[in-house]
Amino acid sequence: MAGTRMPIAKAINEALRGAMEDDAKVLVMGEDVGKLGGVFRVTDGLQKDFGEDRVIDTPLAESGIVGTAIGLALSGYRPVVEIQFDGFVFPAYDQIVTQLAKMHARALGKVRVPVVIRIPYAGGIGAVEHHSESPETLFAHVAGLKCVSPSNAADAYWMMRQSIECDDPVIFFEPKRRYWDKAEVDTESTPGPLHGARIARQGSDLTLAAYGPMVKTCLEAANAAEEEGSSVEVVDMRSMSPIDFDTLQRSVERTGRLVVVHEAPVFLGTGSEVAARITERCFYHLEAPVLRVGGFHAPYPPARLEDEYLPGLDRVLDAVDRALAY
Amino acid sequence: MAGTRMPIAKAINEALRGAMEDDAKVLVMGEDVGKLGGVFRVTDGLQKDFGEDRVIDTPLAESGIVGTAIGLALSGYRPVVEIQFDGFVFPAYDQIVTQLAKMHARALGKVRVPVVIRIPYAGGIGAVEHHSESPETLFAHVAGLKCVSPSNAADAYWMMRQSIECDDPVIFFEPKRRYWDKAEVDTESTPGPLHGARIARQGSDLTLAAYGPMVKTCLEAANAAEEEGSSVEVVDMRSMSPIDFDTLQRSVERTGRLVVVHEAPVFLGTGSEVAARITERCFYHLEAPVLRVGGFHAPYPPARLEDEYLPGLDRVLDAVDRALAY
Amino acid sequence: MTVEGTAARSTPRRSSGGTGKRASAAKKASTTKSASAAKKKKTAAAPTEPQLVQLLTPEGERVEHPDYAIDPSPEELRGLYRDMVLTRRFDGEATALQRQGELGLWASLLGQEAAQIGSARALRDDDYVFPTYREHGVAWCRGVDPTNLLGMFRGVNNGGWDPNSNNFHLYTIVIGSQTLHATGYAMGVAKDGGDSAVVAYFGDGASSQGDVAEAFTFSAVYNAPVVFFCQNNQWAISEPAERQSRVPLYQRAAGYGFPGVRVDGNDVLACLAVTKAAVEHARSGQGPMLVEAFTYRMGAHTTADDPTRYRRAEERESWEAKDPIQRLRLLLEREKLVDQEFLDGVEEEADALAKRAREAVRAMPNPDSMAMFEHVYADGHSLVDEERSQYAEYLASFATEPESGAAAQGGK
Amino acid sequence: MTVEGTAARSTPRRSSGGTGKRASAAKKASTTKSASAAKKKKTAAAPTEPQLVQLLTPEGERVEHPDYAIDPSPEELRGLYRDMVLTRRFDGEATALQRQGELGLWASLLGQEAAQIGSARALRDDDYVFPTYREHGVAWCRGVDPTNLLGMFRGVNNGGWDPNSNNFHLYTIVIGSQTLHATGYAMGVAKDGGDSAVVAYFGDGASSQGDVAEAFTFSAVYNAPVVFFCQNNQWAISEPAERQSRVPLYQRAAGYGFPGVRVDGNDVLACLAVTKAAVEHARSGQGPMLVEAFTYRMGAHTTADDPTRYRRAEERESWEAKDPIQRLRLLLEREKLVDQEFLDGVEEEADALAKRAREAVRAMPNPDSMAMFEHVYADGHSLVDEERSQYAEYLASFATEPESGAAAQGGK
Ligand SMILES: Cc1ncc(C[n+]2csc(CCOP(=O)(O)OP(=O)(O)O)c2C)c(N)n1
Ligand SMILES: Cc1ncc(C[n+]2csc(CCOP(=O)(O)OP(=O)(O)O)c2C)c(N)n1
Ligand SMILES: [Mg+2]
Ligand SMILES: [Mg+2]
Repeated sequence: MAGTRMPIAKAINEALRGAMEDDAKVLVMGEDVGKLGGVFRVTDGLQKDFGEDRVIDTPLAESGIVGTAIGLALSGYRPVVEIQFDGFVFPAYDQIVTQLAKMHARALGKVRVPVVIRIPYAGGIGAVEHHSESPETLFAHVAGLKCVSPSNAADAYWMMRQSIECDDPVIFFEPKRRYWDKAEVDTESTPGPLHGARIARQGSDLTLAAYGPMVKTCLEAANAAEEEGSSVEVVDMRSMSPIDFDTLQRSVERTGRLVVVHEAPVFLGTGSEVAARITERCFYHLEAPVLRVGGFHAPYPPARLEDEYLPGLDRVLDAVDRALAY
Repeated sequence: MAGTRMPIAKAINEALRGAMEDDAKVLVMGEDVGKLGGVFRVTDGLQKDFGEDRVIDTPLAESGIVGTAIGLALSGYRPVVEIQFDGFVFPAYDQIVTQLAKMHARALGKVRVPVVIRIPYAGGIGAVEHHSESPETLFAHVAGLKCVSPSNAADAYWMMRQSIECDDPVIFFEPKRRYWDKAEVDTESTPGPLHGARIARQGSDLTLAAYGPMVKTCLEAANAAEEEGSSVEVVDMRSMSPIDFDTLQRSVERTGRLVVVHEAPVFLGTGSEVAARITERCFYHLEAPVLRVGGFHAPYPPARLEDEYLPGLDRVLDAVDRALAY
Repeated sequence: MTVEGTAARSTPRRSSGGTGKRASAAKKASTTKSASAAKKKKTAAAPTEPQLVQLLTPEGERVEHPDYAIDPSPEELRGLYRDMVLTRRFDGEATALQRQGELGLWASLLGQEAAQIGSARALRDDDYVFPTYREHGVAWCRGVDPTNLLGMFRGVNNGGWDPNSNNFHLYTIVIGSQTLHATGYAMGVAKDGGDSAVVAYFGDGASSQGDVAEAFTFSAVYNAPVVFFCQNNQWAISEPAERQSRVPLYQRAAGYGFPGVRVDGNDVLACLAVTKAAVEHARSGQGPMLVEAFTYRMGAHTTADDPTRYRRAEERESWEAKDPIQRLRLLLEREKLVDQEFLDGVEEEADALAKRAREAVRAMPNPDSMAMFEHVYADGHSLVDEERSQYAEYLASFATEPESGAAAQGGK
Repeated sequence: MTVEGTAARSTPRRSSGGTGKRASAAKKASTTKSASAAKKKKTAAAPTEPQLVQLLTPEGERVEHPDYAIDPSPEELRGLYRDMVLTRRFDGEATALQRQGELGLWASLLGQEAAQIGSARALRDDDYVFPTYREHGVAWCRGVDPTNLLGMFRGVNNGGWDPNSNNFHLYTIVIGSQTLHATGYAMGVAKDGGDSAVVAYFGDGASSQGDVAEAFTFSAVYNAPVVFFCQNNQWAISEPAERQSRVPLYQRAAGYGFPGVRVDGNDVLACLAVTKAAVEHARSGQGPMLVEAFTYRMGAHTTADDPTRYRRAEERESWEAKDPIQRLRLLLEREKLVDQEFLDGVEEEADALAKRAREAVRAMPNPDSMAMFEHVYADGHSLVDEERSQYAEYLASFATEPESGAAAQGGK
């Protein structure tokens, strides 16, 4: 398997398969994850190979899915739960926030609830309402949860393996519009830490920070900026809780400028926390305020408007220009 | 009624009563709001005076409460919903986020859903788990909702009246530990705008920004600082969505320093957005990074630890000192 | 009854209050159905289901049911036929439009025409309907311009009609949510003293959502005039109805204290009769009722779905013999209630409707960029104002900037 | 059976797999209860409720029930008596401790001793219990040190015991949530091939929560070995059970495809017998079952509540005649199964337990400041680490700073 080129969706599929092979306690559950293999086919073939007892089609009830996953975790299992689309996680929100996130602390460490919640998230696929949202703030703000999002197939594979191995609940945000982006995945290599950021591209004039689907956009923006003579560093944050502020700080100490990009609304988005904390850490290094590019304070718009709503190359470059102009 | 001294709980009660008298479409609903008058007695006497048809004890199901309130609003009513405690709003979160917040936009403005959701929130009353939380980020991040929190009885009265009159859904955060704090309430006066911040105390060296229960703490801190020779301005933000950044900006342009205080966890708390935006707006005015004082990234602790967890005078002053030391 | 749904409405849609018909106290609700019925078999033919109310057999023969008598006029029967044919044609055209790239997605109602037309034709104008996302036939009966349904599937809006013009709420995608809205709306109707009813549509899959259970609880406790109309089309995307319940769904009502009944969902007359009874139940102050229309999703879940991955072709084929349109046509022909002219007329109307849908879709403009900032709030919000003007400025910068700088080389 | 709950346990608590007893397919579940039962009257005396299983009358007389035979030994009967008396005494002491300011709050089980002791004594050690926040009697039977229950009410922790030591999960405050955890746990037990059962406790108010309905759905669909034990104590804080349902709650089960039964919740023998049957039902692969224990909350909702605002004193008084302890004592005395020495011994034990509780509470230390950063994550989290060390530094600054500066004049 080492060094195979595959898309993100397949990498996650391989990670699930590998985890299920290595540990009989790993379960996959959700709506349509069985015969159908999930609406994005991320769980394709797993039920065939591991049976209905380990790849479980559930009733159509997200609170029930997460609530029973918690019970399964308490009984020794490691459920990996699929929420079909970002906008459908909210019926499960109570179970996630009041139970899953707190149970380990409530029990003073006596129980563990290693549940992974997979959420295909964010936009760009021209879908109807509720199918394109980026709700990561609503989970990252909650203590007890960990939130990650891979930007490429190799990370998708390893971060899923690590999330399943993690004894804490992990909300695993899958950048659905990048599901088919391919990259080399080496399943024998030794991965970096799950919550460490990665310098995706080096640069000296400004740092672009992003995660999940926006990493690609930022890399493209960095290339475009280069043609104009600006050297832009791109940090793939990979984790929204915890955030690897050390890597961001080191980068900003070198570049002096930071723009954070995500699809989620700017107001109280991940970028607000990055801006606040990096400004505190790098007050004397920053030559411009930390700028943010993201969604607007409006419901995700109908598909024909999503290109306007989503941060694209132009909007990222506009912010880069503004930051460089300080 | 003009110019009566009353506690916050009573002021809200009076506001509900006044709104129900003025508009037969205003309803009060929730768990135990009827005969009992709510666990904090905020709805005391309303059922007796307005009947069971307008002050409605509901089944114990928060999603049902908010979901039916939406239906009632669609049929022309203006329901004011009580969530018994902050930690119990999450079963209703799906209805709030996917339906209540978006319905007006979804219908291109053709319907309105004027629902007020009252949430007694935040800590300081020595309660058991789930009874002391500050989840405002989880609502303020969501477009379509408005979020406010009064710090005193006069605001409590008027902000409730204005929230009920507002055609948008309003999440009304009531600072439960201040329920018994008294102030003059003039029910004949003309209130300022619902979402405008208020300079609660003038000062020139540093701005403290807070809302709800922390305003009092900040005023005390400002007094303490004065004794040490620092002139601290206190801004009562009053609204967390939208935030009155103009008032904050003007204050910071004068003082050059800002500390934001709230009970909610700092990470992605309201302070992160204030820090990010004010830094952007006042980049050349700030003599120190915007500092934040708030809850930790941990579940709200058991009651015997809440004084450690909550921002108190000492922690606020510590941040003031640190900001002044820049 | 069969006037094309696009006809303008001039009368107010809310029933007037004070009819006194609605008893204030809940009458004792009961169901005669035993909870110990045999476990439902997915592919069981409708006639072998003992509790299934049927008035028209797949062979087009009228049968009687003691509780649900109905005697539709020839005019009404022809109207039902026309409704179903036009709805099916419109639906087929929408599927085609999706294939041609004019729509991003389409959720077909193929096979569920009888359930939708039968139930919707049982309603008065002042009743109110809360649909899911597949109720194109109901929308038709409510008088919603069918082309308006296409907007959200094309991606130009999230619901393109005024819910109050036809007492037909917007499509709701989050499964089950609308059952609570319907219950609340019905509570409002009751408070107003009106005697109109509210109908909440939902699916077999939706029956598992906590919201639906809470809607049952609230409606029973408040005795709200709401009819829960469940189209059990046997599938929730790839999951058969057995994944949601091990007993027939209509039985759930009894445990909440109101009647539930299962009707042949491919029998338009039975759906009409049973829904009429349920709506009457609601109007007369007896509170909620659950109708389970036992039907079948003949097509894919949506155009994005591939049912060959999870169900056998034979299953679908077996349901073709129970086609809702075919059986009504057999009746009409046997009883000589239609002639070729009528049938041709309906076909022509269907062609015209399809053409109109096609043209309307192609003419649908993309919304203006700035539209995304509209209607976020009814009373305004300073952050939206700020972002709107910043974005307008940003857009304007492209217009004024010459062919240089970052903007020029961008392009999403 | 009546060994004080604090006895150490040495055996593993999970049943071993592979007993083969659990059938893999769901057996057809059924209930013989008609869903058309008359609307429940809140104050109806237990004996007039037709479906109520009763084995011991309020007068202390044994009665037979065809489906729920039980023949407890004198030893067992004495044990049940002792359990109830000790539980009530402990509960009363906790209420007193709250009044004295030692606890912040207490949720009394007064009146519900039979429901809790009867049901809990039907369980094996390897069964697993998911309680609400009022199951002090169940905790007692599971062997949880009663003083451990006091921690969360004193505010020193959110649950002071190891759930896996006694197969008794932490108290759950968010109403209804635990029913899904129980269902999931039971799914796990079934997957392991074990034959232990899981019991989810919840209240009449909780029955309205969507989570409970979803637990019914999941447990039925997966045929999970879980018993839903609803203590219908007639009140959810100030709301009578009619605000939650217009028909008896046990009837809800049938609509989800499993049996429901109502038992006299003040009759410890009936609760024991019915729960035994329900647990056996689960063990033998027949899936979930709902038991509604019809009982009464004799006290306030919690010490923070004032029931005089919403219910008449007579209601409570009428229930005093049905006291669960009294009726068992009448039986024991009539049948001469106890002598004064035994009764005195139990009283002495009760005194000792109360004393121990009092002393334990007073000795409970406040947690260390830094404890709030512990156990947020099992595998660590850099933000928690950062905040922990910043806070430690902040605290240290008080120690090193002399009597000057901001810190000195503070004081929360
Ligand atoms: C809360 C929620 N979860 C998941 C989905 C994704 N989803 C859309 S339709 C569907 C199946 C619905 O089945 P059913 O209720 O039977 O209605 P049908 O599509 O058969 O008409 C699912 C799972 C959703 N829309 N909402
Ligand atoms: C989700 C949620 N909503 C509200 C509450 C507040 N609350 C605590 S107990 C209670 C009533 C519970 O009634 P019931 O289920 O009958 O249990 P009982 O207290 O009678 O044992 C309420 C409303 C809560 N704990 N959780
Ligand atoms: Mg279906
Ligand atoms: Mg109760």
